[in-house]
Amino acid sequence: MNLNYGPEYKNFKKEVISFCKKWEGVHFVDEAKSPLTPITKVGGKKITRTEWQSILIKEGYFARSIPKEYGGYGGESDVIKNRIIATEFSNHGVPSPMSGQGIDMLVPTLLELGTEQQKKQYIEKTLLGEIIWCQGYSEPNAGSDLASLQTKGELVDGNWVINGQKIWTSTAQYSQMMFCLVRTEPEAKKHAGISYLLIPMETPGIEIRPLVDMTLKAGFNEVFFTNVTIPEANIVGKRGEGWAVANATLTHERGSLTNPNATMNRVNSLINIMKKETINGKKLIDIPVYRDKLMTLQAKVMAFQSNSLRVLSAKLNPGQDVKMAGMIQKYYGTELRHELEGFAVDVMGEIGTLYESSPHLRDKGSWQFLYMYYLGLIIGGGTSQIQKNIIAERGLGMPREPKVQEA
Amino acid sequence: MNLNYGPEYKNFKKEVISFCKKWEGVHFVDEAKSPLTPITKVGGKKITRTEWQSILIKEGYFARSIPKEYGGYGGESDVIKNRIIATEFSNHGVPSPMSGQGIDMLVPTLLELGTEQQKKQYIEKTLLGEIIWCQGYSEPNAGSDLASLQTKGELVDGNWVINGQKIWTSTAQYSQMMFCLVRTEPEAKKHAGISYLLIPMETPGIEIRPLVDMTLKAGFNEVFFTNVTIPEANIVGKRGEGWAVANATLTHERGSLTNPNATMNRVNSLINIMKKETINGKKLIDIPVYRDKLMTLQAKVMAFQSNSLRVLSAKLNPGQDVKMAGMIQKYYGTELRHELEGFAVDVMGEIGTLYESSPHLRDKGSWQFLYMYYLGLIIGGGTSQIQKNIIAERGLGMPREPKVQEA
Amino acid sequence: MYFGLSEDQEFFKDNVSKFLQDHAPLDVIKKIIEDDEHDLKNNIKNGLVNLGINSLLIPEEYGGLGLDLLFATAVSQSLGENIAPFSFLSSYVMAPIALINGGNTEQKEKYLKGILENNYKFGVGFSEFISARNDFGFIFKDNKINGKSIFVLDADDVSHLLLADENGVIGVVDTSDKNIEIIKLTTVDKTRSYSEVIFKNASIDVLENSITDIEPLKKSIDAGRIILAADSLGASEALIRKAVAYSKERKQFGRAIGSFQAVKHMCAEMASDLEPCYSLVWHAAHCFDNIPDESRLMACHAKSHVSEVSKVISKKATEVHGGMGFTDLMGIHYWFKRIGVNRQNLGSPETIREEAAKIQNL
Amino acid sequence: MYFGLSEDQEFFKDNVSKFLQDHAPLDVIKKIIEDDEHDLKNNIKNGLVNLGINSLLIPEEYGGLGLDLLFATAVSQSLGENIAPFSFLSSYVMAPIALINGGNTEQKEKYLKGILENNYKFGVGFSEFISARNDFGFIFKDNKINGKSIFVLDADDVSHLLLADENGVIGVVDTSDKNIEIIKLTTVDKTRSYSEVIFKNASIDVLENSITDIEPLKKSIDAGRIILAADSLGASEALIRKAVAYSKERKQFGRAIGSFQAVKHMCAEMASDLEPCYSLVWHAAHCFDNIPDESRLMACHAKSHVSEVSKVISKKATEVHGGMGFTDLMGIHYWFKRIGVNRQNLGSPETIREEAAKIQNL
Repeated sequence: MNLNYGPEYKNFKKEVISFCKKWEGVHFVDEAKSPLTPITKVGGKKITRTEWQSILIKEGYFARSIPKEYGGYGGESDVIKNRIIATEFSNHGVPSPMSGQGIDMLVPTLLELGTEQQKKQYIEKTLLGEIIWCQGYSEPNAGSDLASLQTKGELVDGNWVINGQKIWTSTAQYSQMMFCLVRTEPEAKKHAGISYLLIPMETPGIEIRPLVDMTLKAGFNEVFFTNVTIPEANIVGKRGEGWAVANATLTHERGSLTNPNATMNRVNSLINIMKKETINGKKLIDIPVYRDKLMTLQAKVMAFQSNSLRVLSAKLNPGQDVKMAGMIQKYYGTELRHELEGFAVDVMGEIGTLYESSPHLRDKGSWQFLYMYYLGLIIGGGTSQIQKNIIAERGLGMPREPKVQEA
Repeated sequence: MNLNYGPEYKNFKKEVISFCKKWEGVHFVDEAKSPLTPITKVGGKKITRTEWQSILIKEGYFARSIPKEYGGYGGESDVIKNRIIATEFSNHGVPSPMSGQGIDMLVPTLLELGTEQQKKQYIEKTLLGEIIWCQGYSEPNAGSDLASLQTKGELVDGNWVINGQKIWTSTAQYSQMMFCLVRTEPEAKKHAGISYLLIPMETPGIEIRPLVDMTLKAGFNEVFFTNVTIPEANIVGKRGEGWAVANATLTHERGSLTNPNATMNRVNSLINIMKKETINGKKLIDIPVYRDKLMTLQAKVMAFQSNSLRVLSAKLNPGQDVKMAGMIQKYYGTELRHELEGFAVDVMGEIGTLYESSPHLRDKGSWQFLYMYYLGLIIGGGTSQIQKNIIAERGLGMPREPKVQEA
Repeated sequence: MYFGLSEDQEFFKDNVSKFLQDHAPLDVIKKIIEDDEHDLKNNIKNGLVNLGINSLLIPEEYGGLGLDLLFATAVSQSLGENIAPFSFLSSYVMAPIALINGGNTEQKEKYLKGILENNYKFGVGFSEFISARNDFGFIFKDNKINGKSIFVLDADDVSHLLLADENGVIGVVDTSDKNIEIIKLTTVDKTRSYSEVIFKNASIDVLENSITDIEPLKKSIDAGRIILAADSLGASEALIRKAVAYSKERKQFGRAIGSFQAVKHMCAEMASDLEPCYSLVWHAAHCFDNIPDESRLMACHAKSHVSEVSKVISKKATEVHGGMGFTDLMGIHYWFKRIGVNRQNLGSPETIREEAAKIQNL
Repeated sequence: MYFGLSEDQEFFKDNVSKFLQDHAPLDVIKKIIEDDEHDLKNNIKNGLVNLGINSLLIPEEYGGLGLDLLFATAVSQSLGENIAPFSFLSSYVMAPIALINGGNTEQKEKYLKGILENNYKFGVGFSEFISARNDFGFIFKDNKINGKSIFVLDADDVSHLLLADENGVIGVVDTSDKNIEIIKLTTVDKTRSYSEVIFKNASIDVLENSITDIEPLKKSIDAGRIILAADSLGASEALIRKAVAYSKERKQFGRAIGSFQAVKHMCAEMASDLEPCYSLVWHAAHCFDNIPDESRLMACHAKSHVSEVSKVISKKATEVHGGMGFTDLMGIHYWFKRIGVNRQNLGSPETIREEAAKIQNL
């Protein structure tokens, strides 16, 4: 066990800190194109988002391991450096590099399976924030069971003609492009017959309808396709192999939904509330039943933090087996966070139920919001039930569900 | 809503009380033949168990609805009278009528499906405690899935010849007879091909081996059959219809495993401990985390008591629909009791882990014992998982598990 | 001996349910909430009042139906089941009970008749008596009230407020008094209204019998808790019904999701947890009506236990609906949120369990 | 940066596991317990001592291996996994740490050497310092001890007892002293021993540095808690492995029960709950060894959290085994019981969480 990062990282950390100090207060001429990019401290230089992305790439603080020819830094991937960057940017209130489904999912996919033409055309612009992507996977009848999707793509005169509907498409309204799973071989069964297509969102025949969720805030959409026509070349991988193309990045998504350090920050915010507020003159923190539950949750979060350090360690030490530790993160993290936010609502009592622009909100109503939002995350991206199947079957090697006789 | 029993029951209650006063302290010459019959206060008359049963039947305090010709009282079943009898006998420490699988399961089965000869031969003796029965259903490979049982019965020269093994046979060592499920049609599938046989335990070829469980106390057995030969007539119902015969009484068994009033008595016993014992000079009852959990459990038990009053009510008011209220009792009651006994162990801390004849036992070590014993009951008689299947499928009308393709 | 709702109670409950299903289906409720449609809301209110819902608990001598709390409990189940955008708790349960037990002859005459004739509506501000948060609180002195109360229930568009000071004395404030300020709060549950009220020397009419006797206040709280428990009970019943129905319809992996054991067991757990709650809530109401000695503890346990059970059900039922459960399309969240706010009203589960222990001298 | 057990630690742990699998399989453990087979028990003890288990934490200057607590934690995982009938906690963890931090030069010389040379074994009685039950307690005065201690750990067949009074002063009692009475207790877990001890003016050797400094005692308790957490961690790991294996083998309704979603999900829940516990326990041990500021809180959370997780796992794993889980045949209950007793030792989860809050000045 060794939790020190080593001397070379000390220097790197110093560099990052001095960069952060230089750029403290930087903010943007243009609005963030995607709501997933949080705006931080204001007061310093005013530049465009794309300029910022470009500076970060030049310094190696973003897109480190992406080849120079595709607009990246062209270095080696380094999880510890990434961690240091994230921590120091956050400490200094300097805006993080953009994230989003284009950067997190589409770029790695193209690097692995895209044509040279696709890499050239999309990667750099995506990194610079000039192309925002949304993901077109789920459909009303294909949620947990993605293989059942029904949106059709027919090849007509050298173009794909797409008809159907997608759902749960976050950021669709801000995006220039969608990477999308479409059934192109209707006679093939299930996983076979699906292709991975790249669709410009300005193509005629696309309609975006916002989908209101229980928080009344977060932005999902339904996207409808009516004879949407795109060039044949807008396919990644071969026709009918879209399932494999998508799966490479699905794995990527599951880990990133929950951050244990952010969860511990919430514990600390809750402690602040509990130290200040009272019931019948008694501080909430001095009410033993609440204190006991708070400690129970703090211990769980600490275990989760340690678990993620172990997952990080395996990235640095190839051969370390942390399969299960990685596999449980989505299930464990979303359930824990939902429980924590819900407990905070309980502790605040009636005040905890206040919402939107009500007077007396605590922390902008984020407790009640996140209590619901994390229920959404428990469901989305592979429900807890699906996660448990995966943990049992792939993690513990338990038998798969036997095949069902066709009715 | 009306929780009064009505005036006729007031008189009945008076009668029962005066009977109890008369017989207070009665005790038995012979040891109870089955450990399921608890011995109570001692000091009054000394009679045999059979004499006591016979007195109770004569008064109508036992076997009320069983016809006189088969040794019963020959009256009408009356759940309220049964309740009054149970309550007053318990209040006065007068020994309850015997119970056990013969009385609770075999007698109703024979009354419904037995031949005249079988009724005459077995019912009265069973009621008088002259025949104790054990149940031969479960087998090592047929637990939740009773239809898979393998013990074989062949008809040879007008006799059933039985070979195989039963497990979880409580009271086998005290029993004169076993009612038993045996596969008599090996070529028939699953439920078909099973017969319900009555086997004298003294028949040569029967071996009983005690089965120690986690409590190291309760008495289960394995019973082995090697060419056990009994007359052809010892069958209830037709050959191959044993499944239906058994199922009539299986339903009967499930309800009776948990008694909410007994559970509330345990809550009260725990409160007594918590009022007396201390940690660092502070009474356990004054430790808010324990008090909160105690109240949580008390509320659950109260809900369970109310639920069982509702089930009782439906017996008196035909047409009242309490299907779900009845169906959940086994699952709800065993889980609740396990939780309660386990909480008591927690409250007592290290003292709660003491066992057997250790010094400093509280309530004879019953908390730790029952904490484990009720885990056994969660598993036995249809595990919680099986109960949930039943509640979902039969209670909520959810689809059955689809048929699996044969491998 | 009969344990359950009577035919009359079932009948009344069914009438309320039928009315709500006809006149207040989900899309109407959404319109009321999203577009602030007062006419639609008033239609519902008037329809329910026409069914006699306002006179349920008012004694016959004042012209009311003189029915008991079990009746009101049955009604509350239906209101929760249908997430009715209607203020039943304060005006038609807690206020009548406080007035019957705490008012003198004139006060009863005046206020009960007002409720009956549909001229008066009440908001209730007992939060500070039950568990005062931070600096909220107020003082009664010389028939004046000063201070502030948070979370006054149903205080939207009412003629009077009922307030309890820390000693359990109940005062009535007329909302036309210029010395009060009502600030609307927004909770996640928009089917009912909650307000903060600031009092600057406003006049109060103190309920005479509540000065020396805390029972009028306590009884009103007991009844309120049972009614809230019934509301969450009804809402949970609806959620289970919806989850089971959806699970039979929705297909994934070539089968109805309700045929998966994981989904079945979630539904079975919900049903098992909820089933004894019916009996507990009815039993509590029956004790309130007939067995006062057991009533307070039963009311506490009914409220806290149903709150815990409903919270779990509101999560599981949403999960069974998958992504659809999270959207506004099926509106599952209305039930989720109603249960969430009921849980905190008139005492959180932890607060109430502590009371339950004290009642038993533990 | 490397988070996990080192190769050396894994190697030592594997050696312990291999030894226990060879020499202390379940049937041997049953014999020791049921028939009180001292020889079999001593074989196990001697074998483990030969592996160096007694000298693990003793500094090199006293001739020990001078290894750190993370090493001992790895060993403890293996002992729990194999429900070893062996007293590791008191003699080889808590006593050395108390002595190293609390003893003066002669005391260290005497007792550490005694442990190393396998002449001394210690029982530990810190229950009264952590949470004194009822009238248990004792007083140190003029190098004499009077009173009684319940739940002295591993006090069977030892040369010395380590006791802490309410001020945190640690005293050593020689068990040959005629003024003490050791009364054996029976818990559900028969793989280790627990005793009540009565002192009537018995002599004590007070650890000199513990008179003015509470750290020696606290460090010993911290270490003990981490080791108990590791023991339950190992026991839980074994239970999950057994449940998964059984579920693949056992058939009901024509399928392996492990193919039923209900069983799969029970196993997945156990695995998900337990997995972060490895990291938490190792992290706690690492902090004990290297980051003292974070150590006490981590030790508390490791002990209480693993206790909670293990309790649930011990129930679910038994359930997955069905009736077989309830019998003595498969012996699942040995793990169930070991976890049950670990939970209460050196502070119940509730007690420890209260301590965790106090450490943070909450």
